[in-house]
Amino acid sequence: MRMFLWNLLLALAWTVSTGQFTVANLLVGLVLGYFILLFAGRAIGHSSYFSKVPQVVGFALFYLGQLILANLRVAYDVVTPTHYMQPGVIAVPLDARTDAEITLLANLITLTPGTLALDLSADRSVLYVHAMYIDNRDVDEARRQIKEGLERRVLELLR
Amino acid sequence: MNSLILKVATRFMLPLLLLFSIFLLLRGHNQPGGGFSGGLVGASAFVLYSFAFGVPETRQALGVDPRGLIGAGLLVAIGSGLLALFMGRPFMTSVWGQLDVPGLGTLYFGTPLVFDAGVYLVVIGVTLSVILPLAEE
Amino acid sequence: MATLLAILIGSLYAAGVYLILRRSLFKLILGLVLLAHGANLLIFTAGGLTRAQPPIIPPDATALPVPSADPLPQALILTAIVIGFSVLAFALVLFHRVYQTIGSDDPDELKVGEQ
Amino acid sequence: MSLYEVTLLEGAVTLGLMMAGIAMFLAFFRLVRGPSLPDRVVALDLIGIIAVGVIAAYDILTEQPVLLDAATVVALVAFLGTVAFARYVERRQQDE
Amino acid sequence: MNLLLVLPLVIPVSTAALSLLAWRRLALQRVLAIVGTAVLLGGGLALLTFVWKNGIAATQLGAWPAPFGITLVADLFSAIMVVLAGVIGLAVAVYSLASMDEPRESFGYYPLLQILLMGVCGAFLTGDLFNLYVCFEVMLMASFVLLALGGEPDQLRGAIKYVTLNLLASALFLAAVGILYGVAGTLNMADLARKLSEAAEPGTMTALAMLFLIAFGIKAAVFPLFFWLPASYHTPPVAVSAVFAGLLTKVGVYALIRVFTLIFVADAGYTHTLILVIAGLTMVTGVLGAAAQHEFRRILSFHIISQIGYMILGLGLAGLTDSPAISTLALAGSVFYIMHHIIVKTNLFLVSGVAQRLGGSFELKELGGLYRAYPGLTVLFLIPALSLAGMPPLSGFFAKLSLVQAGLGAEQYVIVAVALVVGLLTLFSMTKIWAEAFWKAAPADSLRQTLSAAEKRSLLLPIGMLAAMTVTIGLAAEPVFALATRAAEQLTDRDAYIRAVLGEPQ
Amino acid sequence: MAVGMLTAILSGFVLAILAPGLYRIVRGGAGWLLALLPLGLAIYFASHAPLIASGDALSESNSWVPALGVDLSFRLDGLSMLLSLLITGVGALILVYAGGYLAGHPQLGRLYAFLLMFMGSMLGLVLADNILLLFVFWELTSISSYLLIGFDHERAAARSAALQALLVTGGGGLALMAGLLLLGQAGGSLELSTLLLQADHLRSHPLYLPSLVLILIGAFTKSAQFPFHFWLPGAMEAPTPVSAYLHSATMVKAGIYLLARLSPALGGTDAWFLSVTTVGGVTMLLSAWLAITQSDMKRILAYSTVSALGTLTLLLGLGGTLAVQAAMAFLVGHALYKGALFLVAGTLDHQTGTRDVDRLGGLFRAMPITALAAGFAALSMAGIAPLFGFLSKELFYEAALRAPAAAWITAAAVTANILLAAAAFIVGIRPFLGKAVPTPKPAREAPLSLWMGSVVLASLGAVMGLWPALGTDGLLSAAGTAVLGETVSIHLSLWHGLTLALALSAVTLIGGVIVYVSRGLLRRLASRWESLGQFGPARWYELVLLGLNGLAGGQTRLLQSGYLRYYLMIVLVATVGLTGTTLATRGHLVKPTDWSGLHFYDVGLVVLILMATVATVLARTRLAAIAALGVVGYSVALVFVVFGAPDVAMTQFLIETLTVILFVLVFYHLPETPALSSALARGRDALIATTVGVLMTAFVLIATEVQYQPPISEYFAEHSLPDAHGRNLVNVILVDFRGLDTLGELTVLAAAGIGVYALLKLRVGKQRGTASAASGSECAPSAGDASLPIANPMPKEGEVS
Amino acid sequence: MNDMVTAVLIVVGGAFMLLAGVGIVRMPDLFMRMQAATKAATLGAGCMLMAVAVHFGELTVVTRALLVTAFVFLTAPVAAHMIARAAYSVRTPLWKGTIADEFHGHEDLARQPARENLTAQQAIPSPVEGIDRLRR
Ligand code: NA
Ligand code: NA
Repeated sequence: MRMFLWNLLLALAWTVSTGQFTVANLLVGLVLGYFILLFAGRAIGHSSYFSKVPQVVGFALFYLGQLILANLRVAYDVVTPTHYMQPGVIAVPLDARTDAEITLLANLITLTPGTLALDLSADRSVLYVHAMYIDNRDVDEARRQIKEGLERRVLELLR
Repeated sequence: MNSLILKVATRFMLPLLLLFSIFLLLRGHNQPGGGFSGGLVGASAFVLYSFAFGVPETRQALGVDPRGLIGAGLLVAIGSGLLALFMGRPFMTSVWGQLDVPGLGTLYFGTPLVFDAGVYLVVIGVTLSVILPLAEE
Repeated sequence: MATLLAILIGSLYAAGVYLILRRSLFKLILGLVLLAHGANLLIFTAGGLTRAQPPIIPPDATALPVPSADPLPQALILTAIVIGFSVLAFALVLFHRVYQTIGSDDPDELKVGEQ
Repeated sequence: MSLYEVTLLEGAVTLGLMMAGIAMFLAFFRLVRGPSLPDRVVALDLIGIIAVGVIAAYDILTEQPVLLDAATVVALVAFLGTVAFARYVERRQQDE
Repeated sequence: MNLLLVLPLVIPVSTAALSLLAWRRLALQRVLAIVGTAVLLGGGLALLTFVWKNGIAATQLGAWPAPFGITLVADLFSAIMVVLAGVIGLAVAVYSLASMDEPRESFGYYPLLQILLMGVCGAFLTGDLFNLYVCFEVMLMASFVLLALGGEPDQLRGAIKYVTLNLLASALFLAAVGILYGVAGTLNMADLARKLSEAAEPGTMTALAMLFLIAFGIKAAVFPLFFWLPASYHTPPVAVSAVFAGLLTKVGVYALIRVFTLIFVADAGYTHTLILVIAGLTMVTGVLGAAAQHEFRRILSFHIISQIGYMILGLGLAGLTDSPAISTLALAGSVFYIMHHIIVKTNLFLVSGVAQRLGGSFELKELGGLYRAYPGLTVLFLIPALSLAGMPPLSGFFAKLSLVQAGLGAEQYVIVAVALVVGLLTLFSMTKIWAEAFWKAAPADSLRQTLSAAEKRSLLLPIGMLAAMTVTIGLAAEPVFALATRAAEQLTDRDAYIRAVLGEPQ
Repeated sequence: MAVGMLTAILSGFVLAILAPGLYRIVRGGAGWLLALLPLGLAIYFASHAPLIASGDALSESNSWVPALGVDLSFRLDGLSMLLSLLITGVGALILVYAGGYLAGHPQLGRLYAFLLMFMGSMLGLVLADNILLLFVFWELTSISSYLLIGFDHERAAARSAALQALLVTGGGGLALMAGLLLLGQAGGSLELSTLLLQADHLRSHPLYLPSLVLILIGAFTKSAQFPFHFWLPGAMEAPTPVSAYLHSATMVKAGIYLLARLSPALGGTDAWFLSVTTVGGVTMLLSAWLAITQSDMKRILAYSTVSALGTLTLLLGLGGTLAVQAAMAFLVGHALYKGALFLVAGTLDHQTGTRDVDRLGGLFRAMPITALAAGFAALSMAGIAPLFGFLSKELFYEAALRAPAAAWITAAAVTANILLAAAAFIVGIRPFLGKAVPTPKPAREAPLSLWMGSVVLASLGAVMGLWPALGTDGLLSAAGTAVLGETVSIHLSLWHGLTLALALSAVTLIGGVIVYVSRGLLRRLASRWESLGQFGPARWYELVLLGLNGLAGGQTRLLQSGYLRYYLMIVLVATVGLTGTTLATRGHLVKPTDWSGLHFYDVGLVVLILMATVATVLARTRLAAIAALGVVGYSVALVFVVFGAPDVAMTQFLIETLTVILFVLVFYHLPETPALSSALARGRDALIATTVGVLMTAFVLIATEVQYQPPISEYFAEHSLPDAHGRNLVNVILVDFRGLDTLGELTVLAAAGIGVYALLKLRVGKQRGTASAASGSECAPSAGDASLPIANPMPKEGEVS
Repeated sequence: MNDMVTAVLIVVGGAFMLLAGVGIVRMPDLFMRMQAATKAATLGAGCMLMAVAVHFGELTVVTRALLVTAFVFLTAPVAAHMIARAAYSVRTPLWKGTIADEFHGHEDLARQPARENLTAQQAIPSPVEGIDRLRR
């Protein structure tokens, strides 16, 4: 089932990128995708994406907002002579479990200006994050922001 | 290395990159791309994989011996050139077959494309047989 | 235009030559890479420069729009690049092995082999 | 194109390219300056990403969508190179 | 004809590809090596006879008309060189069966040998300057690997110098090609010959010619560009040294002769005088270098250099005389000398290998007693050695004689004197090897191994064959020299070449 | 087509090849058996006597390498006849003698082979009519002489003597070759017979002098004339039969033969007279003196041989009927008695174990036959009637007395002959008279094979002296005719009345006796002058060799220094020097003009590349350099983007990244190394680098300025789509128009792939220098290990490789 | 209109890149340089790719532009993460103004599997290498 989804995705990618939206070309794409998956099958583990499409949209909007805000903040700091940041490395205990959850979370954290996923503890229970703005030196608050903000949304998106 | 994040990302990217590489190979005759860039992209896909998962796993994922790819690629390339010779034309004279696919228009299949495929294979084979042993060092 | 690139090419050659004359195998290789860049740009420039329009016949058209870049030098460079890469790969590993064997980066240590 | 009688688009693209160009030089400065190896790696990575943008902009400037593929490739390889460097940094640290 | 011209490239590269697929099947690789080289030789002979009968042959690859596609051209000179490549390839392949150690065999020795041959033959046959560069690179890359294969310290040391200097040469060559394309807008050598003959800037072209002279000069190991050769040739396994000694530098010589008889002829007074000077210096420095050596293969290596001098001596003379007869004689001398040299020099290296096998070393002081113990080997050494020194009635004598006659004919008395004296010095260092390795009593500690019957077969058979060829070329010098003369006539007749490639001018 | 003489010559070589095998079968009798060939040949030549005697000549010609003017043309006239008979006759005796002298020697078979090979070559030399053919055999005699002198090859002395002889005669040979070719050029033919017909033309030709000088050098070296004489005494390292045959009877006569042969064409000029006569005279006197100061019989004989050769040269220098007659007679006479004496010396050595005349005495009783042979030969050498030596000496004096500057020449002649007479007594008489001296081996008469040769030769000397008419006259006349080119008839007779020559003979004899008696005194005198010896030509030879080795060593240390960067430097300097000067002097330099169409991003890009390049050069750490290099590569790729080369750009980006990755993988565990070169060196290198850069810039400018023809690319634009069904011209070129380039490139890639893999995985063990590689058996252990995974593939290796 | 949007996107993109450039030069320690640089640049590149999409409008171009953007947004954070992680592991100094480092002391914990994995790789060398080690 999941494989088929993949296959379809690849086929689509193929058709759009060749720019010929015809049954024949879609078939070509399917066949190609099939072989690639066959070829790379050993490599690709199982992962679930693209369920809950609406949440994706909602989440995207939220994240975009975050992104712009954070960017402006960093930008301001970069262009103004004085440094306002209060950086630090904080440990964020994770509720996220699956590879996909953790990865997505980490990437989103990293993608947001001001936070940067450093490393994952060996038991995958803690994510170490470098944060640029630990407002009024409150580490727990920063931790909470990440968990309540990004992680919660990511999880409801993926679960 | 052993970074979960990298691993997951790689799992996701490997097929995309392979698709892209074949895409480059096939459209190379009409658009930027071709056997070289295609092969190099394909190879980089596995190089990335080796960074994320280690070399032995990569060899497994690859499934074939890189040097096998080299030899096969060479033979494909030579064969594509020899075909014309058997038909009494000079070596490497392109031989084209065209078929009209409803909706796709006329597709040209010719020895040059086969030749390019040979290039593709050799490039992948060589790049990997250079980088993988080094990554093991 | 060409003049600017001519000077650039000259500088690449100069830098490459300077590096291969250093007493370091590592720099020697860097030099070879720079020389290769110089040679590729040289072919590119000597073949004549055309801005932007690549030698590709647009999907709808049946002829190459003029002016377009000269495809031949590009093909030559592609060949040269790939050849250069394979040579470089080999040279790198060779120097690596030499380093492991004679335990030095100094080409003067290679004298032993000869005299 | 010459610098007078620029259309709005040309002007914008030129401006964008200039800013990107400056950024590239700044990144290069960091690459040369270091001090730490990761600094250089970050700089290289940055140059890669900027190159993607530059190529995109140049696409528009010259009406040459074909160059987009180059951008794609750059995006790919910049990532690859960075990962390689990161790997290098860690392994060297582990060897010591 | 299409077939004949292509075979010398296709056969080796196919063999290489198959050997790669048979990576773990050593026996199969060995068979492939023998068969491949044998077929190559056969193809070469067929090509030679074809060209002898029908004149210069050309095929337009991909059926694209010259000068747009790549043309393969075979005049007698090319054909001769291809045949020689086949001969050496076969001889060395057979020799390798017993002389090459299994680790190297299992790590791609045979496919590399084939790739080397492909590059060499390609260089001899291509009519396209950039393709010549590619063929050079094919040959070089293969030689790099063969040189370093096994990774012994001395090999690696030698390889670095070899690789670096040759890469420099390649870079220069590539640059020269690029510039030439920028100027003349073509890469086909015949087309270049035609277009440059009406060139507006002869002087500039001469400068460009110098760039080629240097690039090819490095490959040909002429003075003062030969350092890579003595630095490396004594380090790899003998079979490798032998095939290098026989073929590599000769490709450079071939390129020099081709380019300076076909393309850069406008300013012969200048260029060919230069070539003549270089020839003299090369002969002298090479032979003096040999005189200073006391190791079998090093002596031989330096002699390669001094003999390269003889080969390009003919080229130089050809450009400096007004008499067509003399210039033909000079070029014929060069061609004849190349034929003689390739066979003899390869053979001497092969002999050195056997000597090392029996005496346990290449160092002359550690060798000895071969004359008393191995009369057969003694003869097999004496023939190529005396031939190399130009002793009649062996091949080397007629090679030297023709060049000397041409030199006197062109009234270049100095270079003739140099050539004769160098000949004596060559004899001197051959007798050094003879006296030390063969006459002198064996040192007490030198270990005496004996050859198994199989080893005897695969080691001595090629040596014997090559020695026989040396004698034959000497005793039957007339037909061979006639061949060389015909080749020289074709070299001097540029229009014939151009016509063969580009067709009749419309 | 006649092949008589060709067959005669080749038969020698054929038998030479068979000889060792034959010896293995027949053993003892081999010498006798082999001697049949020269005997037969002698008869064959003699059979043409009538023809020759009639002043005619026998010629045959077959083509060999006409393209180079080398033809198998032979000519048998009086002179060749005379020498052919000598060569074959003495040859036969020597083969027999050798069988006895070296009986049981393991390499006797090879000795036979070399002797026969020499005989063939020598016959060819004297019969050849084509000068290049003559040269061919000339060189072959040198080689066979080399192999024969070094026969006792495990003795260093023998080896170096052989080398000395080879280098001296070989060097002369090269001069001869040049001289002959010049002569041929002057005369427009390579056939002696033709050349001799145009004497006047040749003598007046501008090439006459150079060719004469070169030819004389050849002749003098071969015939051991001063200052090249020193190799001959050294050659006495050879076994005695060899010395008797090559270095007395035949080979050393080759030079004389050449002089005689060419004298009609080259002789008769002042240049000829002065050079030949002087050299001959000096050689004659000097070596006659040296002869009597020796105590080793072979050395005495050697020096006296040199002296005799000097005499012959002198006579040929004088020219004229009488001199030539004398020369011919002397040539024969000397061959007979000197050959005999050499054989005697060998016999004594063989039977008594010493050749030192001071340790021999009273052997007559023990070895009467040998004694008689020796006596006759010695008396003939001393020129005592009625032996043949007497006749030749008489003729010599006659010629001397009639020569220009007669006084000088006669004086010299007499002095030399006095000394030689003494030498003859020392060698041929003294060992047998007086009371017996104990010798290392108790003396016993030699076997037949050892005395036959000397007896035959000695008695021939007597017979020919007593009855010259028996054939000697005819033979000598024919020879003289051949040399002079006009018919002469020689009538030797013991008595022509009380002539001045007779008186001189008497003087010679008396003088000889006196010198013989006072030889002890003379020798002591000589020993005082010995120090002079180290300024002699032999010393020059050593110095030349030393100088050569020094020069060779120095040059090699200088050029082939082993320093890679000096190699690179020399190559680069040569490049810039050669190309730059040519461009500057002959080409036209383009001024940088074309700044048109610049865009800010072009400039920015170029500046970035330049900065990155500088950063690469100056980087302190490896990784900084690598990163900077990456920037260079990326921005170069951007240049390709800017100028419409997306394919190149893409490939460049990919390759660049892989390159960076390679660098990283290779260098990540290599420690940093300090900069080693001095500031001065850096400055020098920077200079070289700059010049190279300037040169390249100049070339690019030229390439962009000059454009003879429109590039061939239009063709691709036209045919790509219709004929190659491709829109991307670059790709179409790569896979179709110029597919072979790509194929070649693939093989390069393949080779590189194998290479890297092998370099990383294969390490053959290192035994004793580079030896291991050459022999599988030697590196068997490592072979076993390294190839283990291949020999029997293991799963692990399956993945690894 | 179309051009307008394109222009804006390009300029914004350029601005982001410039920001990144300044950031990487100005920020006091590596981590903050990354914070300032990579992300801004990624956004900038994204904008410019969008500009391409808007400008050309053709589906093939648009889709490819989108794909590239997606690709960049996927890879950039991973790359950043890799560098940061590596940098921290080699103890790249933090800015003096850094107020907390909860990772300090836990790196080994995080790194452990890597170690194992590494040694595991070295434990099974190819036979050939095995010999080499013996020989060295
Ligand atoms: Na962030
Ligand atoms: Na290159």
